[in-house]
Amino acid sequence: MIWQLDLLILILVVLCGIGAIMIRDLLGTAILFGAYSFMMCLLWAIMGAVDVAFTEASVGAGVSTVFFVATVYHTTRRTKD
Amino acid sequence: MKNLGLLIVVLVGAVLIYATTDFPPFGDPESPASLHVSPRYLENSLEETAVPNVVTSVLVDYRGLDTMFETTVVFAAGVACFLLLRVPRRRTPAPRQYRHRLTGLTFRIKDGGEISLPLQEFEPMESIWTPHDFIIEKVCCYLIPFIQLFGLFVIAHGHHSPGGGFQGGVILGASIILLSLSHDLRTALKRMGEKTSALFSTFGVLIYAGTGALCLLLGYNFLDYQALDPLLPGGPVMARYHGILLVEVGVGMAVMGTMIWIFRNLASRGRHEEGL
Amino acid sequence: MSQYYPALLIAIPLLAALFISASGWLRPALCFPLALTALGGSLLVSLGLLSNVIRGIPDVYLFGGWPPPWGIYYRVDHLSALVLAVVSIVGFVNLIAARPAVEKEFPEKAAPFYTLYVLFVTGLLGMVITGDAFNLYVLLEIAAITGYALIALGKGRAPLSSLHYIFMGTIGACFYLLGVGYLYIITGSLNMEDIARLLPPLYESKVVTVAFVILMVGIWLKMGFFPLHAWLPNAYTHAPSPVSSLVAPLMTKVMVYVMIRMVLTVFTVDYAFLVLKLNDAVVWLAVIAIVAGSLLALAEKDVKRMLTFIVVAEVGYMVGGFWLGNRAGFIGAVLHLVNDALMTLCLFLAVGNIVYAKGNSQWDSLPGLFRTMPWTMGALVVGALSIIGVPPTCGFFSKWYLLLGAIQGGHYGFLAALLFSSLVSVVLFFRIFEISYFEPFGASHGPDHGEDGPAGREAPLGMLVPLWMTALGLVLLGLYTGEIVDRVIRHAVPGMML
Amino acid sequence: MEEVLRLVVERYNYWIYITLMMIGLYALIAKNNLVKKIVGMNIFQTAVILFYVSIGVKKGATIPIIEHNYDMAHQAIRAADYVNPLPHVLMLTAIVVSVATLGVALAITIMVYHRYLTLEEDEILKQIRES
Repeated sequence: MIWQLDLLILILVVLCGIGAIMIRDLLGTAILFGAYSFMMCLLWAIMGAVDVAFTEASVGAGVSTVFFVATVYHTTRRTKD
Repeated sequence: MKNLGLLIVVLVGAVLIYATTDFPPFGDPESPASLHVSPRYLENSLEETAVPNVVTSVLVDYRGLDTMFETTVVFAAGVACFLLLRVPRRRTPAPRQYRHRLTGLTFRIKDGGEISLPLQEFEPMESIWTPHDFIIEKVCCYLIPFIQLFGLFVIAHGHHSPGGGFQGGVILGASIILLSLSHDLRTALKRMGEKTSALFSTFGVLIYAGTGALCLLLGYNFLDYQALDPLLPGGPVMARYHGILLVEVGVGMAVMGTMIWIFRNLASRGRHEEGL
Repeated sequence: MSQYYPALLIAIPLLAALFISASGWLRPALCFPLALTALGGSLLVSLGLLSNVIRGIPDVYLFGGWPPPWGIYYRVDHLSALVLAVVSIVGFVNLIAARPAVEKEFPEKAAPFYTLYVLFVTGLLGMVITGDAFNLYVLLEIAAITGYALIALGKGRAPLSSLHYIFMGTIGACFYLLGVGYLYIITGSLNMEDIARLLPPLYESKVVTVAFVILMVGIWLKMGFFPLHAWLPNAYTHAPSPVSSLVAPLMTKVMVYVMIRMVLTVFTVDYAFLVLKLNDAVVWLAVIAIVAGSLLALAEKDVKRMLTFIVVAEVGYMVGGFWLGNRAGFIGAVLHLVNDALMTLCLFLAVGNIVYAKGNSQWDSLPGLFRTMPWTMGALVVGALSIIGVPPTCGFFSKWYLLLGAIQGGHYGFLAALLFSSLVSVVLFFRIFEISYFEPFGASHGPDHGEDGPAGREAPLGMLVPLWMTALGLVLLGLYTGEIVDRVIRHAVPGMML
Repeated sequence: MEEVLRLVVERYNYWIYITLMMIGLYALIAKNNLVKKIVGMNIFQTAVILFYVSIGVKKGATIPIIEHNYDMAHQAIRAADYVNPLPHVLMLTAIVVSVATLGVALAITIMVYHRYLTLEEDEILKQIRES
């Protein structure tokens, strides 16, 4: 485990998380959430949890994001906060 | 609301930070979590189940009950989305629009009407129609079989490498979802109908729970795959190995069916006609 | 045979749920009979478990054949056998009553409805019987997800209420999971009894304290304990009536059971009552819950919504009774858990009948009900008397034990809250009876509503029979209180409280 | 000062999980948009998962797949050489539960949107009050 890489990804995770809830466009939220999940998956792969990382990559970054996009497609992109 | 939220958040954070000071240091091999229960899994997994990937053997064998209910949770979510969103099929289909591929003329077909010209020359148009991108369509056409092959590999090879029923099932499901994203929902529905995906998800869980019940019928405890010894070759340890494989296939089927099912209901708002 | 009971208890409804789902696609007429058979089967099994426990046969079931700290095991003792019986009885009786309403409100979705219904009961049964802290989380999520979906099926505001329930329920479940994680990091085990064995040397650790607090907050969120109850009234009011009569009696009671189980088995009574000394504070919280629940109920003009606030107050009874920390309080809390499940079921079933006949349960639709729906209103009276605590019904006895506990524990605030809440219940229910008995029918309706219009008929027999079974059950339970306390609950009282 | 710094550095994974949890909880309570709340809910859940995965880490250990030969022959296994697999197992379950919850929550969101034609909670509540 290279701690510099670990720290960088940890910071990116937090930034993606904050971005996902701050951005004023729901499609952007969905995409940033996908990025957040992917960073999380990298983090877990670094920590040796390969199975968890694999699941998160396919479930969190893959299917969840598609679900979000499908929902936004059928509702609206508008958000006030 | 914002201030209240901030207050609660800070309170929770403070409580958690307070506890963190008493945690064992991060990554300590001597922490209680690494010494009490888990060493047995690592040391005996190979002898007892013949599965080198300890996560798989713990997931499906030692703590198999958790995984059975986890698959049930996924199944329940699929049924829930169906229950909430699915709109019953209308008796008389709504008017549809077709575009003639060669001339670009648009026809509006009223309920129940038919087109007399050969159907290959037309493509259905949707109210929220987006032009299809040729490159994406073709690339996905070639990509999808390989994705599915990889999904099957992940399910079958979960004993020796990262992966297993869940991951493989999600990948298989994602391949069909990709088909409906790159083409349209109708094309994907033609390949795999709604009833198929629903039955896939039901029978997947049924394989898991049925394996457990089979062990019960053979006189062992629920989910004790050793009971499958008389039915499978290779002795009691390999019976566990094969039992795990059987269950992983069930999980894969259930997860694949459910992911497709949920996606369709979300993407078409339960109408299964047009959508993402 | 009897050694397989714990496995059968879970396996029968789970397999049946899958068959119901499949038959929805292949042969829809089979759905209801399958669901009935499944819940009937698990009812028989849970009664068998109860009788085993009374006869002193221990029931431990190892799943996958692995010994406890490594595998998952189910354990039945007096407390869990009693709650199992209650859960399966309520699930079964309510299923019979649900059929007419399902056929009227969403006939084409019967199959997924029954699938989720049976899965919900499976989840609750598993939560009661499991001996593994993480397995409890998974089962909790099964019950929660099916519950969210069933509640969202209602009309009007239901989806929004269900969404709020999802947010609150997920926070609760995650807090529970985090608490289990804190216990895991400090002990390295997930098995409840194993954790209890490893904890005593660690009582001083901040991690254990915080784990306890987080677990309790998570469980309280799920059960709707007063300051955390905000999701409960809306979710239960807007749900379709067969769902609210399923979720309202069961979810909160099972969460109370989980709280008791966590304190008794995982943290042990010594830690909760002697080391942390939180009991006084929690009882005061319960006092606030009871008073606030009763007062909020007074402000409502809809029978169903009023009942949901009564549920909030009743949760306060049980939490307070348990945290009094003495024998009478404990017996009162457990007895009230059993009684309240049946009382709430009776009241919600009666309201379900009114909604079935009238379309809603606002006060405007009450006048003349004693004339048009005498059987329903009769059962409502029995349920109301039980909630108030009138002697032949069971509500009296559990309240008696709770009062006794309050006096023994010297906690007069709790005593006052109990009496106040009974008084408020009298006001609440007699107001309803007054309107529905004395106000002439049709006063608030137009003249075109004749007396024998479609809106003024008694509910169908399929809904009346389960309702009256429950109402008679309330009286029987009251008559046999002594038996239940002697044979079951007395054995569940932890040694310290004697 | 050095003591505090050591505490911070030694457990930095735990600090990040608390931060993420606070972000998620804040979004869940204070945000007005329903989809944002659902995103917050997911961040909250992943934070708990991060915490569990952090429990399993052992310094100097490798992934929990036992090294073995083709015929399953292997050296004596030392548990300290492999990362603790139990938290991973639990978290696989938790991830799947979270995606199931997400599916149901999004389905209900679509229902809410088509009833009120907005995803903003205050606008929905205003519509309910007016009707």
